[in-house]
Amino acid sequence: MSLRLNDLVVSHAGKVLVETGQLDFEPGKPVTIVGESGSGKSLLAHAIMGTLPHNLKAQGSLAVDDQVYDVSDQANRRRLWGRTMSLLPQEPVLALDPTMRTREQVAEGAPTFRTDKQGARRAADALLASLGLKHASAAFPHTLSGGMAQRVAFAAATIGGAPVLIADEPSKGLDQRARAELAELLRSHIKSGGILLTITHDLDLARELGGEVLVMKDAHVVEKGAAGEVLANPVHPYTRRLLAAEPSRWRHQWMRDLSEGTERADGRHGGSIESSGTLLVSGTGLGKSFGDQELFTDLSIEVRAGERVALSGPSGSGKTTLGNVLLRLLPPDTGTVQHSELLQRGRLQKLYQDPALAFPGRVPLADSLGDVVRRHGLDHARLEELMGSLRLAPELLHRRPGQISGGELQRIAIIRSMLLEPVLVFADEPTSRLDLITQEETMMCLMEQVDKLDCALVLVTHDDALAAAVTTRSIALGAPSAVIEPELELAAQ
Amino acid sequence: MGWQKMRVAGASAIALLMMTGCAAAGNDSPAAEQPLRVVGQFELHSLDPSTAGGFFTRLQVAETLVDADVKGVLQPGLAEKWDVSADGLSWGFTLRSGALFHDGTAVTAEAAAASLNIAQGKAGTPLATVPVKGISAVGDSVRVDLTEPYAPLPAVMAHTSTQILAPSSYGTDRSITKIVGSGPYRVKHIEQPAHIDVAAFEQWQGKKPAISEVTYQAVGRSESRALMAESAQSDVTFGMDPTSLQRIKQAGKLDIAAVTLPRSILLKVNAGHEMLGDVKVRRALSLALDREAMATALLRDREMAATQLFPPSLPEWHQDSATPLTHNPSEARKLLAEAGWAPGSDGILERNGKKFSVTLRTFPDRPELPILATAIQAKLKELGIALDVKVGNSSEIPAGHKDGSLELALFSRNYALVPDALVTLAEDFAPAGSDFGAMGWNDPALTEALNALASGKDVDKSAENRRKVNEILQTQLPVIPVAWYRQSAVVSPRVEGLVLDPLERSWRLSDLTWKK
Amino acid sequence: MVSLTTKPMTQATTQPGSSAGRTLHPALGTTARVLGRRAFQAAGVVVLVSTACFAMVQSLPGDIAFRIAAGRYGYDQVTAASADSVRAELGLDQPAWLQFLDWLGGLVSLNLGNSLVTGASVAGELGLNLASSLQLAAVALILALMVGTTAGALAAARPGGILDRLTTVWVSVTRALPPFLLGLVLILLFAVHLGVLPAAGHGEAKNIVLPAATLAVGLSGLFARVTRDTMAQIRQSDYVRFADTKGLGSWLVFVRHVIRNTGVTLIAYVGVQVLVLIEGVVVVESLFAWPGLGHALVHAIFWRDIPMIQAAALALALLVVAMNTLVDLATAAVDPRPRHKEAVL
Amino acid sequence: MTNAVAMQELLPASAGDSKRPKWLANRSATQLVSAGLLAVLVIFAVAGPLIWPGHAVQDLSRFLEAPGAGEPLGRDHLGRSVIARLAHATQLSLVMSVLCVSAALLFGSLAGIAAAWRGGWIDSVLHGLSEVFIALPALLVVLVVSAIANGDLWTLCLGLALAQWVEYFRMVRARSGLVLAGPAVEAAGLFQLGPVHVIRRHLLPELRPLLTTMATFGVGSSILALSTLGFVGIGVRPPTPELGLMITEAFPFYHEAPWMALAPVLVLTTILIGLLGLRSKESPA
Repeated sequence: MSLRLNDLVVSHAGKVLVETGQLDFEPGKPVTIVGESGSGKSLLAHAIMGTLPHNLKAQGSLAVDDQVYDVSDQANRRRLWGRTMSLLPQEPVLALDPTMRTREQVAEGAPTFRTDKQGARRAADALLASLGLKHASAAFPHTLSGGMAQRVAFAAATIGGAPVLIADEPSKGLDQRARAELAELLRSHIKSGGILLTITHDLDLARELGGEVLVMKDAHVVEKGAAGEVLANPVHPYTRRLLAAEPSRWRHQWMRDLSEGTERADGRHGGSIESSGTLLVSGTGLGKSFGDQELFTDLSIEVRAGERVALSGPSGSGKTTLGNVLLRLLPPDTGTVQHSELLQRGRLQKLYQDPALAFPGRVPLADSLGDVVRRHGLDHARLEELMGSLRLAPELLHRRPGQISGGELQRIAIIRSMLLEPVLVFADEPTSRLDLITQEETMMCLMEQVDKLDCALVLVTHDDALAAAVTTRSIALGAPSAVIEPELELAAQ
Repeated sequence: MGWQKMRVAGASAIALLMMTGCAAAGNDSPAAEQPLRVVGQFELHSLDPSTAGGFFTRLQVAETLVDADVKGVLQPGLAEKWDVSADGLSWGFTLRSGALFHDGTAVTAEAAAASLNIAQGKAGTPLATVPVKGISAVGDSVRVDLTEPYAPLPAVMAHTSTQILAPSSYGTDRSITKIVGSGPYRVKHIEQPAHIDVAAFEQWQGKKPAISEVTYQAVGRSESRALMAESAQSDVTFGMDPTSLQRIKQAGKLDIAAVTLPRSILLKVNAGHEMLGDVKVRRALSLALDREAMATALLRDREMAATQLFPPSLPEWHQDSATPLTHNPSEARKLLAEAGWAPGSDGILERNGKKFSVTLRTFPDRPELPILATAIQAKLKELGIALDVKVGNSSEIPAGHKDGSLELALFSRNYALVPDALVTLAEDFAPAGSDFGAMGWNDPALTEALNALASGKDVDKSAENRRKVNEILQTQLPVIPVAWYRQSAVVSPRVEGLVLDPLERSWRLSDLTWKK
Repeated sequence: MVSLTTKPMTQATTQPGSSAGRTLHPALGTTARVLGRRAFQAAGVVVLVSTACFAMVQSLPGDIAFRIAAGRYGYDQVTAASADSVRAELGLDQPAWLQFLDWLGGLVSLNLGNSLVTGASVAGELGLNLASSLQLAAVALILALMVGTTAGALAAARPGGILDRLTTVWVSVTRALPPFLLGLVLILLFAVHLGVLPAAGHGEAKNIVLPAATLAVGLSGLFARVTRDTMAQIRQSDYVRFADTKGLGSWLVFVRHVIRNTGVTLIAYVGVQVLVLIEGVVVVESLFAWPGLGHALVHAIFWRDIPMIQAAALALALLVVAMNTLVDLATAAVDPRPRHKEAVL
Repeated sequence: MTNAVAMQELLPASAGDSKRPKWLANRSATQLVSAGLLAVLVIFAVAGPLIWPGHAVQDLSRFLEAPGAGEPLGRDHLGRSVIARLAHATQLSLVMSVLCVSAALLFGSLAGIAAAWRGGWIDSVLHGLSEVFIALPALLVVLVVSAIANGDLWTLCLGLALAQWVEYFRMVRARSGLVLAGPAVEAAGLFQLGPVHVIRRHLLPELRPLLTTMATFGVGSSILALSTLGFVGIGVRPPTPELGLMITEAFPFYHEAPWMALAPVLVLTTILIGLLGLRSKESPA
């Protein structure tokens, strides 16, 4: 089984989006393409699969064993779907039909489905059981967690026995535990002699998969080589920049390095375990459950001025809920929360995971920010100054939230929260949807302001490296999310 | 490959749709044994003769003691002959021998008397207004004793509310549960309010009807009835509105039977009203009406323009010599000026500060009434009289008469509910007035003439009394006649021999035959 | 009109603490809850509607006794005498609340009383009206569904194609034509000129074709519109594209995924349209002389036949509750997701 | 893999070309045509009655006269000028439907926002009220009110508004509930921004497109409801002209005087098509 892609060019109205020379894929050797969104890596995968959007023009040819397919005609590879090539979807929870049980959705991918439905269902049950989902085969998608849905999607994509598996951003939105399981699955496909092409912006996943890595930027492959080589000491400057953007490698001025206890320019001694600042928020004996699912009980937390605390834990373990309880936006089932009066008059702020939802959707940003400025009688110059220091063009404010990129909008959210010189900022996974480089830039903007105002920060994240880089104290929440996973350990041996 | 499949599915769905369409068509050719389909506007709301709207006498299911021919002359019905005692206080109606009810039981005097006693107890029927002492059975004849002489009693005995039903028709509490009459047709199936099937009665004494089965279907809108007639879905269609009638006449595919009824469309005036009490004003209102134009444009029948209250179809009462009512707006304005009305700033007549603005009540059940009211409204506006037309329930008119709030009302009045018009006239123009008659007006000479006619004493002076009644009504105008009435029915060419009864008593379906 | 804002629930990646992997079909749990809630609502509706309806009828102008007499004796034979005898017989001069209590008492023993005009039992008369209305609504609905969904599906297959534009034109034309005009045109065409179908009346099977067609034309436009929009949206959804790449072939994908998900949206829509149909067919019923509920209600109000009005209003109200229950159950059966956005009626 | 993601990579948000004024920029051709149609009708409704004032003037001798020099649309069965009646009828129908829709919309939206915002007993009271109106057959409400109105225009208008307010209430309540529970309003709270800001920036911009769509439908269905009342015979009182009544009156003359029936039908259909066309593409059915 061999797969060769030669001279692929994908363009839209004359603008080239993807351009590659010759790419070879052999069984047993995974190929991973990394790069930021907009680099065209996703389009390359779709070009191979034949699922490009209609308004894009593609040239080049794809050789599958001895059969050569012209890439410009999307339909010719329809026959290969499921049998020779299969695509692991990006958002697994969305890619499962909400009204159909998981067993059915996996069984329909089986080659014998059309003729022998019962046989296909038995095969599906067996495959799901082998993935530790035996009890979930009759469940409906809305009851599955992110990780489980990913494994169901993997089962559905691979039951057809297609040797070539293309995974498009499989780890998006998964926490560390689920990502490790995913890497395990993809490696099992390689061990069984299949060809694997993975598209991701997650460098850790690329390292775990090994094999060959291609780095793409602005439609071209800027570097290619063995994973160990490219991801440890890269040659191309862009790759070096990309690696430097990983939180574990951050070296920023505002970082409080616990071990060194370095004197900082402004002379204040940072990093002591028990900061001496005044008590801002104290929660005692907090307990909250969601429906019949208990999130946390008898939890006591204190946040003092100038402190930087991380709330970490797997997805679904109640981090955001705890945050809302601490901000008194959500009443706890048990326990009480005290706020110091320093937090009055808007000096307690919150940053959201999806900034687009934090702004009124149909109103230009200038109006939203203007209202805050007018309400608190601030000096308009402060807004311009913040826009400058966060390197944002002023006319961005004339657009609506939906019309600017996620990274830029999050920075405007940061500006808005800094207008009132807050004493405590609660950031709920502010950068989990961003690419590495954009994440770094956004966190820099946030932390520079936090550092300047010496304001307290509570950061919710499931990325331990980010937590370690930014915060001094971390509170891990909840056992592994609910009861779903235990069987997995058994199956994995 | 999927796309073709979808097109196949779409095509099959549409084909299925077409099939249901034509399968429903089937063949529609009328086999000889098809029932005669009659369509009318009246709905059957109760089986009780007093409120059944004459359905069962029109369908010749039930008979009355006395019958009447198309000219209104009384004929023997269930009673062969009838006679009155010298003092006019007791009448005897001898029954036809051998008459049978549809349940096979014989028609006896006791059964007839029982039916009449029940009918006499019901309010709102002509029999209730007759001064009756008692009704009893004597041998094979029915005896009716009166408290005072009442000449038109036989005519009252021809009214549909006095139909004779078999004892088995009555339930325990004397209410009617089913209709068992003695006529040529018997009831096969009733589905209230809109569907009745009747079939020929096997043991009927007289000539067996040529058409053995009849179905009656009530259809509310006149346009729908017209369309049913045109699409040969009904053989005899009653209650045709003027315009559809004209369309069918021009098309020429269907026959039309018509007869002028003893019914007039009139304007009831509250003579006790401060503005309308003055006879000059009433004459002015009458002069303002352009009856020829209204009859031609709205009723599509020039001769229906009323010159007096009684139409030609009431020959005894209609006076050719009476001075006809004319259309003369200038004369009307002069009369109004004489009555003290002068046009105000907005063109509406005023008299010592009060504007001449009155309300006219009418109802939509007869489609031509609201249109005539709108025409009258425009004509009165030309004189400066502001007329507010209220189209509501017909009961607003008697309710307005009772509480005195009525000013003007437009409706049509049938003077031959009972074959002798005197009965209705005596009631309508009684001194105290009546719901559909005079209001706040009476004339001693008129009352005296009516009583003379009712007593039936000096028969030779009755023609003179009738002329006097007509002349008083024509000059005093307690009610202002607007138009007369011509009933029409559309008949399919498959049927022959339909003669319309001016008294609307019977549709005489037993005389009809299929065209050979 | 109806604006449907139900969108298939998009899942946030981190589903907060849902109890995963319940094997029991969720609909069984919801059925009991839905029935319970609806039964309670039905009881509430019975009381509320009858009180509101009685209050409204009492505030109608005109003397009730006279109106009923007009209904009984015929519109030009009604007299003050007959009105007084009716008032005495029916006890209409009792205070309103006493009459209402009598009616409620009767309702408890499931006796809807007799019609003041015809004297016949209201339940019997209403039964016929309700049956024929439901019959007409059902046939119209099936016709509209067949035509509407097929046209919608074909249009959605090629968004922007000729069929799609044709459907849009068909939708706006059918929505703009007043029903009584459409009815007249159909009668002229099929009954008068072609003589294929009866113009009006009730009784044989042929009579239902034209009135049902009149209703179905307007309705098919609506269904075509909804089907086209929903299907076009679903075709773009992730699970349909994933099903494609599993190698299912477009027909299997269409049958197994597209139709089922479109059904979820359509069911709620059909439920609403049935109600609009039953209430809105007054015009078609009067044009085709169809003894439906709307027609009966118009007469009942015209004659102030109180028990009939109360019973008809009650029947319609309970129909609303029944229809909502049916929609809830059907949606729960097809779509297992626990909390569905409230379909805005 | 999703199309949306792929597309997003390609086209960074464009600010819309600046050539055409903003409100014209994103209006499709059908919307412009419909707006044109409606404008013509509104002009006809305003100017018509002034040009042909005498809608009630009758000339029975010229009944059902064909369209000619003097009378562009001929005369009806009572010899009245059809064009005059049509102008007055269009004016009446438009004014009445717009009035009753705005009444329904105003009351429904205010109740909806109050219910969503205050919650608690206000919400349950208003919700209960809407349940009653949903349960009460709209047909009964309209029939009873028009029986009370006995042809009086304002009460008829009230009746139609009563039958329609529930739709607006339920939509506004549901949609404002979602917005008020959303993070944007939560953030505004943290900035101590008061209710005025929330309504002006969060609620109104979100509700406006939906309300306009429902309103255009509302006007269309009110005109149809009014004409249905006319057809069943309990509509406006003579001689007031109304589209539904004119169609009902012209009904029997469709053979003899087709123009008399065609004119009101054409106007009614144009209004409805115009209103339907105004609806922007992506809003609900």
